Amino acid sequence: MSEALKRINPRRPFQVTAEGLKRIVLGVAGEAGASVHVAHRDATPKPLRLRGEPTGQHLVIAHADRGALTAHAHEAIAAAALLADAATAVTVLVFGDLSEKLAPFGADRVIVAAVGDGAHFDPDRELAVAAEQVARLAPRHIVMPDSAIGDGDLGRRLAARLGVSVATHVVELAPTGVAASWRGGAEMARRDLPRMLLLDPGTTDLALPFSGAGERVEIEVPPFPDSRYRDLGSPPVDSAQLGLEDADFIVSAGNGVADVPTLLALAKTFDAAIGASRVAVDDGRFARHQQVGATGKTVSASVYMAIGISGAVQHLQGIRAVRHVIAINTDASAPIAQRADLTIVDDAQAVMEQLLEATRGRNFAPGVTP
Amino acid sequence: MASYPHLMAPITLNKLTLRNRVVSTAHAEVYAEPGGLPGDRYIRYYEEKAKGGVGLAICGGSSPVSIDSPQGWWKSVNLSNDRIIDPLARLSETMHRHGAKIMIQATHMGRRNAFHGENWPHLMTPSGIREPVHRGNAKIIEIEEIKRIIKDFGVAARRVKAAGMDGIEISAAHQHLIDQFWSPRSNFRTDEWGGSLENRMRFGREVLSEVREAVGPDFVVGLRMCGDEFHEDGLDHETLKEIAHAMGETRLVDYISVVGSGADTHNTLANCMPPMALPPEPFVHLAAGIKSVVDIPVMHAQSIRDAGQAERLLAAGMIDLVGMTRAQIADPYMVEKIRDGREDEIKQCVGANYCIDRQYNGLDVLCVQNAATSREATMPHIITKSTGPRRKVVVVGGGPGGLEAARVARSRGHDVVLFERGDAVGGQINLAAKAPQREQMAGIVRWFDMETRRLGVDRRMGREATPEMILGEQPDIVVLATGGSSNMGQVPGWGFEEGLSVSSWDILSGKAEPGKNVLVYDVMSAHTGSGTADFLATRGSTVEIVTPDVKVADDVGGTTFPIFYRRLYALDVVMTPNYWLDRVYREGNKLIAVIRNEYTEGLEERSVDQVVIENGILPNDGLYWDLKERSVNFGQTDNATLFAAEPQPALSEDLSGDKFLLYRVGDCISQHNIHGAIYDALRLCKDF
Amino acid sequence: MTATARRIAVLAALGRNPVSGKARPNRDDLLALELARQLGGDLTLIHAGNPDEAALGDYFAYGASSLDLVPLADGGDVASALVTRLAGYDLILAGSRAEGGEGSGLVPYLVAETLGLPIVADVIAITLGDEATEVTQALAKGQRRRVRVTLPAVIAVYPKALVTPRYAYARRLAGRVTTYVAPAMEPVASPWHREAAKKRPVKFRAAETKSGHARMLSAIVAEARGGAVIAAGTPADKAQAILAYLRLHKLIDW
Amino acid sequence: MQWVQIAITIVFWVAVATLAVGLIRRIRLWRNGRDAPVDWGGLLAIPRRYLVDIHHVVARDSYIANTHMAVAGGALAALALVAINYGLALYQPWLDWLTLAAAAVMLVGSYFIWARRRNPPARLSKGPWSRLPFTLAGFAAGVIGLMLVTLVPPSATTTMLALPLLLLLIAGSAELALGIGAGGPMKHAVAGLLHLGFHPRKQRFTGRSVDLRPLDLDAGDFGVGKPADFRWNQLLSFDACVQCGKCEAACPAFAAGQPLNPKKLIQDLVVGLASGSDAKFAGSPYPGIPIGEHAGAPDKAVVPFLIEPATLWSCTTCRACVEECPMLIEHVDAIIDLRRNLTLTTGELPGTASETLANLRETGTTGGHDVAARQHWAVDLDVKQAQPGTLVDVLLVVGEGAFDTRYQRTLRALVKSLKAAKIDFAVLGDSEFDTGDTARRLGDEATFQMLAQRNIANFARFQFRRIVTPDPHVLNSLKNDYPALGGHFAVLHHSTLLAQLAKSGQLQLGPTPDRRAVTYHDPCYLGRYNGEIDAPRDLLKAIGIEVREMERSGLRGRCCGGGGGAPLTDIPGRQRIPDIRIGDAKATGAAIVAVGCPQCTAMLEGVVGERPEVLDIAELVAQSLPVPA
Repeated sequence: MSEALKRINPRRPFQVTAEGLKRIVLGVAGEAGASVHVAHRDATPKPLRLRGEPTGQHLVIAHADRGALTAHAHEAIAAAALLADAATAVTVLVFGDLSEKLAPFGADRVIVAAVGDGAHFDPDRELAVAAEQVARLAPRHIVMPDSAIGDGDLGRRLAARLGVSVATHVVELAPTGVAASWRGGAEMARRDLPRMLLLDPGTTDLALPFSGAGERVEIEVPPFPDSRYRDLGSPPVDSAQLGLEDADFIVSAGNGVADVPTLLALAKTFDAAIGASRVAVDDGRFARHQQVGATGKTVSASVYMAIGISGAVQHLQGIRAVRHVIAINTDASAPIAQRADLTIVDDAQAVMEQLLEATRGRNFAPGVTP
Repeated sequence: MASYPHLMAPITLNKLTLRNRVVSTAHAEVYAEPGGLPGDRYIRYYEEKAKGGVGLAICGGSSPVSIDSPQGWWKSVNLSNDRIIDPLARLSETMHRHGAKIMIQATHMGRRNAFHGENWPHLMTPSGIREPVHRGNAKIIEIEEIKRIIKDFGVAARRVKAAGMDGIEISAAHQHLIDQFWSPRSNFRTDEWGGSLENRMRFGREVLSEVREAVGPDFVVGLRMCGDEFHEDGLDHETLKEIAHAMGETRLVDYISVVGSGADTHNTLANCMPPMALPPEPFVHLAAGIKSVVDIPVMHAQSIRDAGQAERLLAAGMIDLVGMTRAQIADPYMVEKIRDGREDEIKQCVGANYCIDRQYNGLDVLCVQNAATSREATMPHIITKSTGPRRKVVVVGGGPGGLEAARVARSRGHDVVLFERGDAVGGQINLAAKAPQREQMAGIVRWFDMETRRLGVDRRMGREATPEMILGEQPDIVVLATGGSSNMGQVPGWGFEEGLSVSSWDILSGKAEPGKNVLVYDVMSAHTGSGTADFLATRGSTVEIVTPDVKVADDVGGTTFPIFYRRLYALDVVMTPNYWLDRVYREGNKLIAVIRNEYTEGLEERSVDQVVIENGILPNDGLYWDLKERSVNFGQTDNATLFAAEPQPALSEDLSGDKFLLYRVGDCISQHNIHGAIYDALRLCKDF
Repeated sequence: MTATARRIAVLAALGRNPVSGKARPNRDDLLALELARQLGGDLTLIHAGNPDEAALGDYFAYGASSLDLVPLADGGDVASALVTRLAGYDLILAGSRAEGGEGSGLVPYLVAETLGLPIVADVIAITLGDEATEVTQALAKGQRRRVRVTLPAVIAVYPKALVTPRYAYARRLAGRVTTYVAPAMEPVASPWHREAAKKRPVKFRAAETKSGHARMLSAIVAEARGGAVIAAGTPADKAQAILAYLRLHKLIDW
Repeated sequence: MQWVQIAITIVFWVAVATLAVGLIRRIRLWRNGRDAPVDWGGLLAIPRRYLVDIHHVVARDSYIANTHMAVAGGALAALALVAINYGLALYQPWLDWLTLAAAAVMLVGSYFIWARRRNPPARLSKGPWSRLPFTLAGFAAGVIGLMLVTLVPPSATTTMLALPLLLLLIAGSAELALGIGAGGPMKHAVAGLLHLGFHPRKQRFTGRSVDLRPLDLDAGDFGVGKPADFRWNQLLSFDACVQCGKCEAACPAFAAGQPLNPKKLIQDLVVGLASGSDAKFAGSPYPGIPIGEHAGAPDKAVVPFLIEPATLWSCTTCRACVEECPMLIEHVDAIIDLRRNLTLTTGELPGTASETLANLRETGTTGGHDVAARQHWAVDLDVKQAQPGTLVDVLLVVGEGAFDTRYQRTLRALVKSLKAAKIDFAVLGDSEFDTGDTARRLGDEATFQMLAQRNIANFARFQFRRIVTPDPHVLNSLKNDYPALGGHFAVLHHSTLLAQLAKSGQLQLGPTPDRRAVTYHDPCYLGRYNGEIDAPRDLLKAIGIEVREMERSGLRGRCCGGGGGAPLTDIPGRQRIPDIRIGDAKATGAAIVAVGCPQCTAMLEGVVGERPEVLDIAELVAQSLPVPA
């Protein structure tokens, strides 16, 4: 009897038009095409901002950390790109190794000054390079992130060396001028665009409708003769003492972590601060101040290892600024996997134990200089 | 103890000082009595928030100022008549007694309405364009009508002031008449009321002038407006900033309340009261954008549910007032608990949108997790200790009904034992939370879990309760809340016994692995069926969802079904309504599902790898039948007293020795929903 | 250590309490003062500004025994004024930022540049040696770095330096002000216009070009990065995959 | 036996001479101290102070009161009789009989002292104090024996007994006569009596005296840095200490294992006065600080040579030690004097104390708050703000608790009751500044005086009849500390006012709807400092609550740990003081601890784990107001 019934594939056959649209032709029968998942986002590449040969440029200077610039530095590039007209190029001078692409942030030329480890303190050498590039490129504006360390320091050195007009702690900028926060935030002071701008974090939206050209040049940097500074290295700090907001490496536990001691051991191995999802806090496994998310703490670590955390939207909001999210979860379709840069699908306990095993002897020992 | 200096700081609007920054923003309550008058229920609903510490409540979402903007559909407050003054005055007096301020929203809905019912008016809109969501067929508004409606606003404002209220909020959000004039989507006029932005703003500006004229300089006048309609042909953020700036410059308004998203399509409407699928405070950037161009305070609601979150937004200077409306529907005592450092005791809104989904069906607003909300006359938000004998209460089942029963009975001062066979409480909610973007359903459990632990309920987890175990506790009262199990045996042709089909629970619980090609048959058309289809498709299955209902997810409300649809369409799930599943049989390594058209009785087949069926649940009532005969009351709940919210007569029986009372709540009687189970438990146990 | 022989100058600005607005010693400069006090040596506190500010006296309570004052009109060039008085010091300390005025944090750099001295900023601890000083710098994420810098040098102290300024009223009564008459300087017109900070700053962004639907999605859809997913293999393999990822991105160095 | 009588006369005069020499030496030491007015009339008051004021304290322990009465009374009587009969060489047998009776009483007393010291409580010092029952008994036995020898007809036996009896008498007399000069235990008798005469707080014999002496800062008075900086009569008072350890037993910091023992502190100051080390101290050490590592001299800094700073910063200034001291020594004054010097000359304060003092200087609030935020709790209550030129009955000074959301609940409750009683009251709103009490207790007299002067000037702008405050620290500051700076106000604690209103019927109260058991914790600054222990209890009674008293209550209540800036200095101990207090509360079985102080509220609510609910009396009262129809 079943032979008499229509057996139907409910997906109708379609053709794909030249514009990439799905076209269903009524009256045409046949097998359905492969099911197409509609892409959520427009994937077409963005147009270049720069039109033709540039007549001038803005210079952005920043330090790279482990191959990448901070979001703060990205903002400085985006700001320079937004300030620039179609004939002004954005050149970025990067100290340290750089493995990320800066074109999406609006960089047209990237000069990578290989000074070795970007964390090495040798300001005279960097200042010499920066001053030389300024002399060579004659930028209209120099834009730098006014970060608490590194870029803010170099920026002030450069400003003092060049003797140019400068605005630091810039909180608002536009082609018409800048505003800086004065008197500890009680006042806003405005002026026209100075030659040099040191930007506070959060001044510039990174979503750009255009892209930079992103050409890359490496330059050699000679050592600076008789530097007055000597970097003696970084004594290790006990990250367990750090607040979550300050931590660079966070191991965070969710519902899927039953074995808290193993998690703590793992955190110690990576010298990581400990975070937790709301569920893990609610049932008393972790303290309220360890909660990460919209209702807890907002973190900006380099690494966030989310163990047994499914990743509710509230939680994801707390880790927006994290650079590398590594998820360990039994469910590959948990929302955290959408956000994570690396998702391990497995039982959290088993992976934690194996990680501990693989890192045995690597325990972090405060007091030893690496 | 965390502190919330910004959240708890007073603010002054015009001459009105609010005690804190927490606002209950205007929403349609659907509580007004015939004629659009606030009655006892309405006033008590707001009074509870006032007692709970809210700074400002704005009542009467979409209260019409004119007779031709019908209010019946939402049972909203009718400002078009002087009869409103006395009941509103009672409301004002009540709110002020508890230190809260009270305003009301006033509007003309224009095309955003249904013409049928009440006086069968011909709806009006600037250019006669039909509104899709409400099927609002409308005529082109004439200049005489424009002028009359402007006057109506003024008269209504006078009524509001006469009632002793603290202010009036004019709605230009959600595509009401003012923003129907603003929006190029609905205003194609070429006269002085259309065309340029200046002309399109004319109507709103004149309304504000008229209202200000009516109420004088010291009365608070607010404006609620959209921050971005998200329509290609609608108002975008930049234009709305221009409008906000212009409205601010009129010096006629004392604050602006910003709402993200248009509301005249099903898809955009779903954003307005962001359901749990959306991230927290998704549209606060729009409010912050508006704030950057005005110098009056800016209010913003939309998924601000937590004190820490609210404090962060205020501290960042993005907004000046936080609407935490659903948050206070879930817990009207939220502000007090924040103030007292009892944040963990707050019953937090999870964004299930039971409230608003009911409203869009023309039903009164109820909270999925708080059965006392809007039933303040009979149901307590704060459970007081019993003055009667201290009793031993045994509750079986740790789902929402059992948890509420345990919580309430314990709060009454009784010794409560809660049996739960699983390792965690939550019952069916735990399964509901498995569906993609439904994770926050678990938040409902979270509160009950913490409360029952905090209150000291003796929780026995991980063992199925037997009659012997229950009686071994020597209970005075036994409350069964054992829930139910998938109802798969109803149609033998589904082949459940033979393993030809699996239940939605099997999929969500992980008991059954998702198949490659899956037919989901959803009899109920509620959240579970679509959630299961989403769950499967997310895991890579090719899914068709079949339902005998008129549309997929037909029993899911207006702000939730679009969320399912966004995902189901994006995941290429085929929706096939109007078909019954007759039987399933095996053919080779495939399963063949035979479906039958509701209207033609025509049969079709689908060749798939897995058939998943959602057919609701059957009660787990084994324990009930075991205990019924032994109980003093033979397991009977007296409905007359239950419905009247009075104590069960059997509570006055002698319960010494082995004698006990037996009651049931929730799905173990017949399938209800979360609210139903909680309501059952509250109304029964509040008098223990 | 011959620290006692060192001449140390601390640059002191006038600060204000951020809540009450009351004038007080600049909090960051107090940290510099306390660090300097702990070093011992010959300590001079130098302030360029209005000599009539009573709150300057609180610097004495915080342990300065004397204050050299370089009179300067409001809005004058602080760095140039200070430089006139700063010759011959082994160590010049200052706070990171003044809380009372512009607070650009540039002054120590300008001083160092003008005097041709090295400068280290973000310093939380100092050890003095004969020819050089060793300082500990605060880096981001709670990290630390030790740097050796030749003397004389300028040091800008980090706002979270690990010292507590100590206020002792008796010392306030004992302090004395020396006014130094600086060479007259041409007043410079400031390019800045000051206003009370009422609104949060507006973000610099490109004109919106996204479609309405895209704007909606960007508000309501969580960011998807689509990183690698590893489902196959033993837990041990997966642990190695994590370590490999960390190594690749230089997040661990082992 | 003539020669025995003559020998007794010789012994007597030698002893008197020894005593005189010793006393002069001791007076020299006391005179190292700073000047203080010498109130010779005080000497006349000694008997009354001894018999009334001291007895009032000592009588709490009837055993020791009776014993001391027997020993000291017997000894004084015997000595007086000996002085008359033998000193003046009258040799009247009937006086011998009386002497014998007095000595017998003393001997019996000595026996009971010995009995008590067989198993001494930890608080008692050992060392020389342990020999005292024997030397005193020896003295008494010697007197008895010698009296008998003189009274019975002389015989060979009496002659043989006379010599050893005389030696006993000499030994006993030596204890009495050498005590003051050599710093032996009997020093207390002479110094104690003189201390009663020259007590630094003579007002305490006529009423309460808890005000602190303002320092003349402009004159360079920065408290006490070295023993010689104490006033001479303070130094004298330290010598009066009998090392009974009642203070130690009462001290909350000692109980919590913080490095403070008031007895040791007084003894250390004695050591400093007399130039020595604490090695011979025979009582309990400061918890965690070993004995024998500290020494002092009159002109050597007390801190850190004699006393560690942590000892001074452990004190909560609760005055439990002072309340318990049978010798009426003022431990807290000594601590404050020492703190003043540390704070004013070095600024070295532990914990967050420095930050708090900076906040006070810069914002006028301990928490660094915007003063305008102080009235935020009241915006929805329709509370009047004081206006210059408009008279109000009550000026409500709310204190620092107004910035704490928890405590605002108390304030709201209080306002509710005041309104129900139709009291005409107003708050200061954004012109209220901290009284400076915390600064003063932390030794920052400069900040205190600055704030006090500002407040006195501010109060002068308004017209009011009385000040009411729910904060006992505010109460104490305004009532007791401000008068010396020219601020004279009628100040009431809220419980006092509410109790008056309830009694007069102006405040109608129903029975409390909350039937749980209640205990009441006396805030130190309300009870011990200001004697108000009845009003809170009367109020609770008025709403139908029968207070379950804790082991220590009323004037002897145990501190919550919140006074004197102790939560700021936060000296670590074995446990926390509030935990001990909550332990007391739990022992009563109460489900609610009623309090009347924002500090107590915060400290007791800070106890983690299961504990009774902490509610201010104002909250309990407000719950009992009749519900308006």
